[in-house]
Amino acid sequence: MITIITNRDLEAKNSERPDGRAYNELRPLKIEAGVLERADGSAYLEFGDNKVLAAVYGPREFHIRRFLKPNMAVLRCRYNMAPFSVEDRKRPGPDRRSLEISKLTSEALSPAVFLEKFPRSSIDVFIEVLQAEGGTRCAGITAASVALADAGIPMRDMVVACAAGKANGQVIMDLSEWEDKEGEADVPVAIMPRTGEITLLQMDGQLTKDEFEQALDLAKEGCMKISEEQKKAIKNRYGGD
Amino acid sequence: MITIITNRDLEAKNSERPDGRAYNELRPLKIEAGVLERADGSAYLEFGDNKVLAAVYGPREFHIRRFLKPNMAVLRCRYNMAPFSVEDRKRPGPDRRSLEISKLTSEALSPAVFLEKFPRSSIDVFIEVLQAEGGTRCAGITAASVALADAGIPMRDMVVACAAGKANGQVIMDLSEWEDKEGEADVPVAIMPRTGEITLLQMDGQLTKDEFEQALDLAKEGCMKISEEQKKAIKNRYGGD
Amino acid sequence: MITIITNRDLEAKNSERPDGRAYNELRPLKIEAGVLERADGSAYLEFGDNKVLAAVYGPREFHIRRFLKPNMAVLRCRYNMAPFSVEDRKRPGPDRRSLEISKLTSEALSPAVFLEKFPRSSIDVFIEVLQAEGGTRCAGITAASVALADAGIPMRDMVVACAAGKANGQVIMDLSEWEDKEGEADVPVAIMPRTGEITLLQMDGQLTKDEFEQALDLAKEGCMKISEEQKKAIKNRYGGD
Amino acid sequence: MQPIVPEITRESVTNLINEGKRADGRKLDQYREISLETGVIKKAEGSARVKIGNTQIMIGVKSQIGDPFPDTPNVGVFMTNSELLPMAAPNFEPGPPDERSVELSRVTDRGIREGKIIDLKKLALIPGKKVWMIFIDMHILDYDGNLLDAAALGAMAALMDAKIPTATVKDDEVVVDHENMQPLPLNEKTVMCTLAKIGNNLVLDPSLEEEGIMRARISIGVRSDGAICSMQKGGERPFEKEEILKAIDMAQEKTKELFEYLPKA
Amino acid sequence: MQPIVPEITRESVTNLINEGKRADGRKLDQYREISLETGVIKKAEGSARVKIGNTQIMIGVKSQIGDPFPDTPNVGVFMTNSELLPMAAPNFEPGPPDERSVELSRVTDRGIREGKIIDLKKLALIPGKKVWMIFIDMHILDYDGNLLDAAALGAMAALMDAKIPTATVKDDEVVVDHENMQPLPLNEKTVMCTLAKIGNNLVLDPSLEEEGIMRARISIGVRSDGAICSMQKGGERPFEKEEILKAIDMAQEKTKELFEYLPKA
Amino acid sequence: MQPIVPEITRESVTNLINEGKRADGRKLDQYREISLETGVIKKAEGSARVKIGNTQIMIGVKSQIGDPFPDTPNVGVFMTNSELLPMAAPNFEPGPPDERSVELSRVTDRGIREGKIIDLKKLALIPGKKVWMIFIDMHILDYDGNLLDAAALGAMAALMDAKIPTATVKDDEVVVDHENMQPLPLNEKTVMCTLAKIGNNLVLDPSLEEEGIMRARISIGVRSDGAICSMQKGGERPFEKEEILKAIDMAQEKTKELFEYLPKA
Repeated sequence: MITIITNRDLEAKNSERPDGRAYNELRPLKIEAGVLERADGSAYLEFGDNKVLAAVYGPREFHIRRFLKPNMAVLRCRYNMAPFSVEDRKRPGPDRRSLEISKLTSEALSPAVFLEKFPRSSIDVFIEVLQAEGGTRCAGITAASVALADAGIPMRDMVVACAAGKANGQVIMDLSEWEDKEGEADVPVAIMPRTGEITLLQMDGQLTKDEFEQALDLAKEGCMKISEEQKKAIKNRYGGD
Repeated sequence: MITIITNRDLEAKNSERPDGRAYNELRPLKIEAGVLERADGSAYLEFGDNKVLAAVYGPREFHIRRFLKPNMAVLRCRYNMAPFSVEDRKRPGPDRRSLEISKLTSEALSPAVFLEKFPRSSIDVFIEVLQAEGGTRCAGITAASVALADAGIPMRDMVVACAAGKANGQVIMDLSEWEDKEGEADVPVAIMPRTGEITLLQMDGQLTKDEFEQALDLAKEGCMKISEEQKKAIKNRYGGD
Repeated sequence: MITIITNRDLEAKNSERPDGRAYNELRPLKIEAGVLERADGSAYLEFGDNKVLAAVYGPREFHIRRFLKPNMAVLRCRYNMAPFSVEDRKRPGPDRRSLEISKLTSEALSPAVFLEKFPRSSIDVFIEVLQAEGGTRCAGITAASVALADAGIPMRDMVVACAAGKANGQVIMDLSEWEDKEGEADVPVAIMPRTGEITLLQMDGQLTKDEFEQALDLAKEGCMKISEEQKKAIKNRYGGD
Repeated sequence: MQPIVPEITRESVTNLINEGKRADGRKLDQYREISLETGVIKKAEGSARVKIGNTQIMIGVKSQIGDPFPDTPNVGVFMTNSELLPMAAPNFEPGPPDERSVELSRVTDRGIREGKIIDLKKLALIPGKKVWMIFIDMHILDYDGNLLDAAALGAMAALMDAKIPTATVKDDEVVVDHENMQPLPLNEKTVMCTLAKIGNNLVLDPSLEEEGIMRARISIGVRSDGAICSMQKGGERPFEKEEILKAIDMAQEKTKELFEYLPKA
Repeated sequence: MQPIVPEITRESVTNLINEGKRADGRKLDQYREISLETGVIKKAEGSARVKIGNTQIMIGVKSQIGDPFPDTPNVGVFMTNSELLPMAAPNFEPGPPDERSVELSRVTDRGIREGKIIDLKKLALIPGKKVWMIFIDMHILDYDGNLLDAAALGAMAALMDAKIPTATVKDDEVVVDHENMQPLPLNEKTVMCTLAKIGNNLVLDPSLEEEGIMRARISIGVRSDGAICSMQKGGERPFEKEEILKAIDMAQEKTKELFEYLPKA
Repeated sequence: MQPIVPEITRESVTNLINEGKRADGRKLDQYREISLETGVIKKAEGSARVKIGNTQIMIGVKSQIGDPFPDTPNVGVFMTNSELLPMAAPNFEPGPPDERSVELSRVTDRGIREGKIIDLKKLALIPGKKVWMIFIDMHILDYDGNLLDAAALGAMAALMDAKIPTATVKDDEVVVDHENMQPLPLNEKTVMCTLAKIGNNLVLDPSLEEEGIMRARISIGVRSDGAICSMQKGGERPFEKEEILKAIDMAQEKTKELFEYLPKA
């Protein structure tokens, strides 16, 4: 049920990254689908030292009348960090960062889901970061897609996310926590891998347009690799080849 | 309307309790029913230096649709301490302790009330601790029962509560604040006196099974004494013999 | 669209007020109606260094069933201070002071509005203090009346507010921030100018009955002057003479 | 918020008042029965239980040492809080103070603060660093109208009842001596008198039913030296100036009765 | 709160239990499969993932240096928190802890606190000024009944797993050495055993379905020396004394099994 | 959240845009009228009132001395807050910031923070103990679309307008001299440019109506040296890579216009 990627051998070693990775090398990745009993769908993901759990409930009746949509389902997300997931204990409950990521995650996943099939319903996605080591919003989106698939929610594609950025003057794939904090720029990206369309895009730091384009390409390359692991996780859960 | 128990003469003086009570001696107790105008039922209780007021509203229409029960009433409790009831001023509003006691109080009272007679309704019990001196949850339950009776709520029995515990190596009835804090264990108990059935039971500290059983018996013995005072308070309010 | 009052020449100079005003002299005043696009009505007011914005929405459907009135509209007010409006940054969100002023503002405006014409509706008044320099509750009421008129809400009269008080032993009109803080008493007043009826009245400090009556008269005199400027603001917005 | 009063009750109560009578037999300028007990909560530094008719409030005063407000570094801190307990009326909800409760606290607070009742300077310990903080907490137990007068009377009584520890400063450290308790430094006394406008009459101390039909109310805080120290209009209808002046006369007269209930200094 | 169980299920489950059998094939006094892993969260000072059947909790222990509580200046601070995550059950809502979550935290906390499991005196650094604060955070991931036993077991395991930095005091300054981590000072171990009353039987470790129909539940915390250190009745029906005594016997017997899952000290 | 736009409006607006035209007569790459005033709030250290079309934001900068964050002890603190006031749109509710307001604050904050606009090191006073805290509060007065660009422009202007007291450190005490005010230490300038995708076109500075029908939006923060310093996609439909690159070109071109509105340094 567990898959490990170490694509360290895929590329030449021209790296000066602190953890020894090549510029276009992902951290080790494991994805497992169907890890919770109660949720309609779930997935557990380890990505480097990130440990993320995603669960899906729905489509189900949406009881907050003010927010329901008469012609489609509302995809709601709650991204949350466990108090013990970070160096200094985080106070429980939502903060501004998690509210923003929840909104972006919802927007990143919505384009792939056939929401119009479920009017007046909600599809609820819960993401719990159990351990954080840089890139948790991307890890959360990637895990949530697998959980949506595990829940049998009809989708156009399985959204996948990966960051790229710049650190030590080099444009690199999949920033670690250290590279995120100390680096020059961070570009989290989510795509629908079939079409390459972008459903999440943020940037902070300082980049030229060319550097940004390189980072975007690297992020999409990372997404494509991770996408394979998402599919394997679903296959491992449900069989088929 | 006011009754005082000092059962100091009922037992031999073998005590080393700081307030001079025997191991199975209650603090002085007063209960008065029907002390508030607006509430459907109310009771005021002094137990040692505890001063507790309980009020009941209902059965009344329950307007929180999500929580109502189609086949019975919901008995809701709110246990609250006045800011001036304790040594260091308490911030107003519920805290974790009062939330837990509110839940336990509701569970302690519910078995005695014919909730099934009032579908889709709520019966609301409000307990205000005006002065706290050890044993307020038991005092609150005892007062609330009298308030329920005063409100004319049909009941199988009048629940009554009393703690026992261990301090200075001795198993004792009705711990004072000092004995609760400095002692080895605390066992709050509520019973329905007609059957002796237990509707509240907690324990913390360290006890052997034998000590626990002694404490449970002492608590029930205390309950039976207090129960007489509850009945007198109702009689004083409504006459009868 | 902007009007300035400096009635410095209207009275003899017998003043010892720090800003040089006569005892019955208002601070410079500007009122402009219709300053916001989205709101149904709005007004901007500068009064000395006070800068206040008021906006009105409604009458509109009132979706909080518990508070709606079957035979009339509910006039709701929210008085709020911007974090940057005062010397020391104010934490965003309501505090006890703003809750009280919101209630009083609603009570000050309600007598003038034909609420009975709009059953089951709300009329929502929002007051934002952008800069505070003493007398913001009166400035807010004055601006809100203009915003209500701008929204086309039918009214018996246009409520207007002005404070008077006592500082340096003298009863004076329209206290500045300094006079409010350092002075002996503050008497904010709102009236319906056609009848002179009082819809807001507060006092704090220490006054004899005679001093209070002088202050009340001065406040009403200030109200009458400000009322003229309210009318001009509406005329400037809608023409007519 | 107020219980809705049927139109027929409104009319009959108003008619009665127009004739100078009230439903409970009182005169227009008469308080209901008042009772005031102090020293009822031993764990509080000061306390009072006040009843006006069936309206009942328990008030506790607590003290603690804390930091002064940055803009008033050399005076003690004083805070007034009230809770409209859900036990006090069928329509009071648990939760953070609503606007009625906030108004009650703030009007009571202003009467004491603006009347200079407490000598806050004497509550400073280390200027700019440590001062006494005095908390008045008002627990509304039973609500049968006219909370403002009951709160003001009870709060004043609880302050007069209060004894706080003696605190001395040695080497920038505060030494608190619980063995030697002393009264709060009070300059003056204040109480409050509320009149409701029903029809075109002013009636003193409105009952719950009268509050339900009143057009407006005016509450006037008076010091024992006769000075007016706070005033608050409430309600959704206006007053005329003459009514306010008449109310002040009645308040200055009637507060004399209220001062009689306070402990003798 | 509990899922509503159809009457027919209630009857069939009760009948089965009356015959000494359970829907999932367990004996009345048998736990579901238990798994316990420690050291799963590197960023936490201690951690454990516990499963009892499908109920799953992730627990992290964090330490930080802070101020002691004023009334206990010379001992460390210890806090237990739990979150019933909305992912764990379809009817769990996001938001501040509700009464179930508060009860879960507090019962777990009392077992550890009143059982004197942690030597809190050793967590004082500068008496009255600086102490270690130990946080136990319990993240409920999957809710399939009997949270109390899972929480108590997992919290105990996470405490045993925890390593905190060595802190020394020099010239009234605390020096924290992250290079030298050391275990928490623990005196004892405790776990908890919950029995549900269904019909007139006591069944161990109620499943979600059994919780839905149980009349009451009793949870008993036991130390490894056999002492009872906490107890909590739940549910809306009463117990008889004999049932409680029987439950204590079962708990003292069954907690021996639970202690086997804990890391060997 | 967005007002629902009738299908027929959606079609007509989209068709118009497909022809390179907009409902309000603008070109696809044209801003609405912009106005920017600074120094409008004397009580704030810096302030700006910005309008883009009818969208209007009042921004204030306040400074105070406080403690640094533990993980960045040697730099000043900088916080951005926004309130979507209920006066600004019929569907804005009072209450704590919702996710739109949080996104607005955070995107504005990141542009300034990640663009290294403020020299935060110069805002440290006593390393590890006392630093300047700079608050940017954005009060949304009127909402007619494209808050992000207005907020970024206004925040930058308010920072450039700000004068804070001179603070010096003597014997570990901070001395604040309000007589000598000085500008905030700024390294650079940044503004933001937002493009909406409607049909298959990118349109600059979407109006409220256009926001109601847009498929997605991309906001790009650009420094005056041309570097991209922040980016945020919004909306529930995807972008293609080419669209993003085209948007960057447009942003780098159009932000030059926006910089013209800022005060000259």
